[in-house]
Amino acid sequence: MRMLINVPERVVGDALRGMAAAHPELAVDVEQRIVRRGDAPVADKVALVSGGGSGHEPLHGGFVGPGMLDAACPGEIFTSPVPDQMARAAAAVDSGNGVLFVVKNYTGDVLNFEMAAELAEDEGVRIRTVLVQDDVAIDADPASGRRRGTGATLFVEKLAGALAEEGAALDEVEALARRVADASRSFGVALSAVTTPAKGGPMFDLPDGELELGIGIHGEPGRERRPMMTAQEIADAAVDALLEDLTPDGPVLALVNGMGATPLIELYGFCAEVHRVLGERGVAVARTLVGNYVTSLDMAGASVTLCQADAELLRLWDAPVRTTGLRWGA
Amino acid sequence: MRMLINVPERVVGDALRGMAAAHPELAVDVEQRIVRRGDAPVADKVALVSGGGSGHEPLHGGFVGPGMLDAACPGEIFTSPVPDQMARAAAAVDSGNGVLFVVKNYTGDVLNFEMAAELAEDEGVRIRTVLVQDDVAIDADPASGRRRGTGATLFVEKLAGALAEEGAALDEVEALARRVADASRSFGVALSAVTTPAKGGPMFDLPDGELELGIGIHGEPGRERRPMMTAQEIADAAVDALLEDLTPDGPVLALVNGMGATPLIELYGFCAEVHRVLGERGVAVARTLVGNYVTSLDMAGASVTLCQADAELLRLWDAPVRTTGLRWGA
Amino acid sequence: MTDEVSEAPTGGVTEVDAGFVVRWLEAAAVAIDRASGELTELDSAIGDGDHGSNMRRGFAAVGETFRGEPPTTPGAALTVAGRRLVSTVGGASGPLYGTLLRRAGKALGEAERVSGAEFGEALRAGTDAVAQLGGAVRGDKTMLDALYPAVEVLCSGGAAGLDVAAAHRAAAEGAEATVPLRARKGRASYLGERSEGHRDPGAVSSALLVGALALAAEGDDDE
Amino acid sequence: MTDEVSEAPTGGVTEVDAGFVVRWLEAAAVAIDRASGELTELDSAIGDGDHGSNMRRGFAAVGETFRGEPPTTPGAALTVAGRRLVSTVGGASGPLYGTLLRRAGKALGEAERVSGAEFGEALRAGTDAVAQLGGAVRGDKTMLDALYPAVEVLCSGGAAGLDVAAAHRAAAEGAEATVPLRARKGRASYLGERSEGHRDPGAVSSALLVGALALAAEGDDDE
Ligand SMILES: Nc1ncnc2c1ncn2[C@@H]1O[C@H](COP(=O)(O)OP(=O)(O)O)[C@@H](O)[C@H]1O
Ligand SMILES: Nc1ncnc2c1ncn2[C@@H]1O[C@H](COP(=O)(O)OP(=O)(O)O)[C@@H](O)[C@H]1O
Ligand SMILES: [Mg+2]
Ligand SMILES: [Mg+2]
Ligand SMILES: [Mg+2]
Ligand SMILES: [Mg+2]
Repeated sequence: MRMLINVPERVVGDALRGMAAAHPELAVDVEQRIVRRGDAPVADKVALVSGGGSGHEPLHGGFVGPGMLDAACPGEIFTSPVPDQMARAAAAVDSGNGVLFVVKNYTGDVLNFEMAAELAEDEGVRIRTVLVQDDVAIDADPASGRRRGTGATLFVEKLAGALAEEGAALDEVEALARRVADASRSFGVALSAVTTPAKGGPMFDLPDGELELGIGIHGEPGRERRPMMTAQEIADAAVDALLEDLTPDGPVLALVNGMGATPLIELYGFCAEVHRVLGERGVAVARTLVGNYVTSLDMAGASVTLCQADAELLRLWDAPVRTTGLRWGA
Repeated sequence: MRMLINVPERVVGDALRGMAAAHPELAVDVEQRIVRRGDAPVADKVALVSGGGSGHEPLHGGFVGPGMLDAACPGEIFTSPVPDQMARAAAAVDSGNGVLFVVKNYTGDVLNFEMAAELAEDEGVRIRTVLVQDDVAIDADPASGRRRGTGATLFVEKLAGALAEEGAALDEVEALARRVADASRSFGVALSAVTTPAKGGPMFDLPDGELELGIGIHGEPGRERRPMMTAQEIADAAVDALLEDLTPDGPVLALVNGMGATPLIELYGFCAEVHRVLGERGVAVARTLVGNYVTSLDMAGASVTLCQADAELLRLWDAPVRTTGLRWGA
Repeated sequence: MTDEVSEAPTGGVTEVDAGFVVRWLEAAAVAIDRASGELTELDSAIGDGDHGSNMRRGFAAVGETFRGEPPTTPGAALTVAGRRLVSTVGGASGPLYGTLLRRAGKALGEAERVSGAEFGEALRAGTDAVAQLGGAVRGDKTMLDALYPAVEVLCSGGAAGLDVAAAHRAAAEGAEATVPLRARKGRASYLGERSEGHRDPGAVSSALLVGALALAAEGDDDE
Repeated sequence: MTDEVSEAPTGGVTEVDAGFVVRWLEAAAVAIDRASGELTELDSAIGDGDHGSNMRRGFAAVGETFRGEPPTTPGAALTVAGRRLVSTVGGASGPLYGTLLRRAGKALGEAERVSGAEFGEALRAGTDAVAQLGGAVRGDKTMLDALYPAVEVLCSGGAAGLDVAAAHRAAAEGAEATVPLRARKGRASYLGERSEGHRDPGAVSSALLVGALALAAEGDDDE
């Protein structure tokens, strides 16, 4: 097991201690596993809370701060957090203007956040929930409700976070978040399998010279195994899968995302190919983010997320954000 | 070979195309392999130029922008760039106030930058050079001149870059850079070997359950192989190695750096242990940066860099920086 | 092996008290702890490799809760255990197993002792609640494929009491029968046809849970 | 195998013109291209795994330059080749090999033909320049350990001309002799005692370079 850890059971707690040590601007509750803005609750602001299994860092804890999330609840590795934790986080950041839960569409996340919403509402916190379900590898029918939430989570958190920071009301923030989720699609490939601390070895056997197309962010195998492809071929496959059910009639936001172990130099090369094929398909790119943002521990591979943009979304994208994982203008 | 690339020979060029596509604020000369600030030369500003072999991203191209480097010259993977390239970069960003070369101490980098300095000076560009040689794994004697340049490069580029941005003269920027280099020490460990595109397989055989202590950033084996250690033990070993020849009499800047393939959640856990042992040794930490900044392609592992700080260095650290790899306040 | 059916006493369990439920879930905790590597292995093949540690963490917490504050009614024991699962497991299995036990506990009300039949019905209500919460049906390759066969056995004993050994057999067979199925719920469903050929981890842990009833019944005999 | 010594003609090379240098470096390019995997392998063991591609890139560029603008004097051929190596190789080997050739070219001046002895002395001057630039001496486990034995042979032929076969043998033996050494310069020195037991990649490429002299001399016979 090639891991820089103490013991598997303590990985999440140890990481939270590290975040607390490194980032005094955050309020990190190691015991309760809540990362929140040091200045939360922020008066008159709708709060955004997200969370999910750990192992996707910087998502979500790295996206806590002005202009993005008010709090994040990390679960165990690849395991949704528990309702009490999210309800407590919601209560801790609610200024009275309500809380938006940003939930990735997995049975566990959905069920736990639902229970959390009930608990929080029992305590008088107004809760709205937006589901992120952007992974086109799952199901031809986007309305099936079965699609996984992956890279688009970053867009939802950034854009809705920016709107909340401007002082918009809960209805508006919720509607914007839903609009962004609806306008986003992702597709990912894995070049190696994940090793989780609990398992101590690779989750599945992916021989050198093969790759998995249509992977998620939890180390599960993809939809299809293929002989190794070039960056060019992968970009073609990914973008074409995306454009099969997103038909942008204007510029897009693009996230060229690493799954964790793919070097940045490769991501940039891949980014060049993604831009090339988008150009060939007549899609203009308004903003591009390249890096490891929505990861799967030590998986090698990448995903592409596109979000159909408009003037409002571009304004919100460019708005200041100050988190440990994403920062500009502040 | 688990790589998201087209062909090994094109990795660097493809990545530059990707940078050009993703970052319109940069002027990327793909042909000449120069990444520079879009607004360079900046009037009345000393310019900073760095470069080195590729494979350490975001170093150096990701550190180009206001408050840090004016230009970066990427070489082939793990291969120093060539003199013409650096001389051309220097000429392209020189406002007449001179250029500081930030050079990591490797035979190749030193020789090529020396030749570049001659070429640039022939063209009338004033050049100063600062050598970064922070790796305590090499040689007990810091004055040997044999120590490798690793993580401290980030501190030198950020802090000297901030001073240059304030309008300081070449002498001052050079002196500050040297001071930072002198005040910094690094130590790294590898949990897996690097795979380079040229070699197509791991550079050396590191069995599961063993690690290398005292590694550099070019995939070379370390000084010592050991059975796997916990994050706690590694932090103890690393910090003790650093404090053997850095005796801070005040707070330090700390960089807890991933070598490329180590997940952020592990880096934060490691960061917690680094803070713990620094606390035990009576060293206060003024600022901590955690992430993959000075990397070695897909190597798993981490390094720790400490820089003895003072009020001036803290001010320069906190000054705005706007690069794709490091950004705040702008 | 988790699908080995232990030779439980053939006499049915006719009465269930708080002690029985505590013994049951403590036996389950032991069985799950022992099988957690296997559960994780199964979940690695078609899920995300955390089912073993999820279940172990949850049932260890249930045991602690029982030791801290021993429940006095079977309903309370189930409810407390279900709550504890919800608040410690996370993932899909936390809310689902939590709901199974909470709903069963609710069905038993505040009685200090209930009949085997009532207990069986309560577990059926719990299983229905799981189906409703997760939106799954039998054949979707989930824990329901082990739970339903078991509760059918448990509910068919009448006055003869709970035939826990037969219930375990039914659950184990149900878990085994998930092998050829294509998953339609949960993470395994992302694999499409590649989910075929593997046992569902949740069905296997459910079979363990049902198997633990037999151990609790044995303990009953000892008293 | 790069350390196999080819059976070159025994007659010494008594005169060197631009064509000889071009043939030499083109033969070197072929040999290096063929051995580039092995050079990278050697550099992976005690360096950073790029020596093969560095050398291949550089010598391919030299060949291109020659084809674009054939040099007319041996001095110009060496100088142009050295410049090209500097501007295309990078790393330690770029400036070092570049200096070897540039300095040798400078020593030959503008003569259209030089004697074998003059050529040998020029290569010695180039080797000395490498030593000075890199601050290394023989025994530091670098390219110098192959270059110095070779130039000694080349400079000892006098009027009999360059004994290129003997020079190649000396270079190959010198490269082989780096195995037990502990590196004191370049990347391999970072390994300390772990650098022992490996051939130095630069010494091996230097032996290839010297070996190519024999091929150039063969070509000479053909004329
Ligand atoms: N919708 C559902 N209905 C019933 N059971 C489900 C459902 N989704 C998942 N499960 C069960 O949960 C098990 C997985 O649990 P676990 O691995 O702990 O959670 P997660 O899938 O969140 O990682 C599956 O094997 C399956 O039996
Ligand atoms: N200071 C030096 N003097 C002479 N030769 C050197 C020196 N440093 C390195 N070398 C030679 O260069 C070779 C490595 O070249 P190469 O791998 O291309 O460059 P780099 O070490 O920069 O990756 C070594 O094997 C050695 O022979
Ligand atoms: Mg899970
Ligand atoms: Mg190199
Ligand atoms: Mg799971
Ligand atoms: Mg090398």
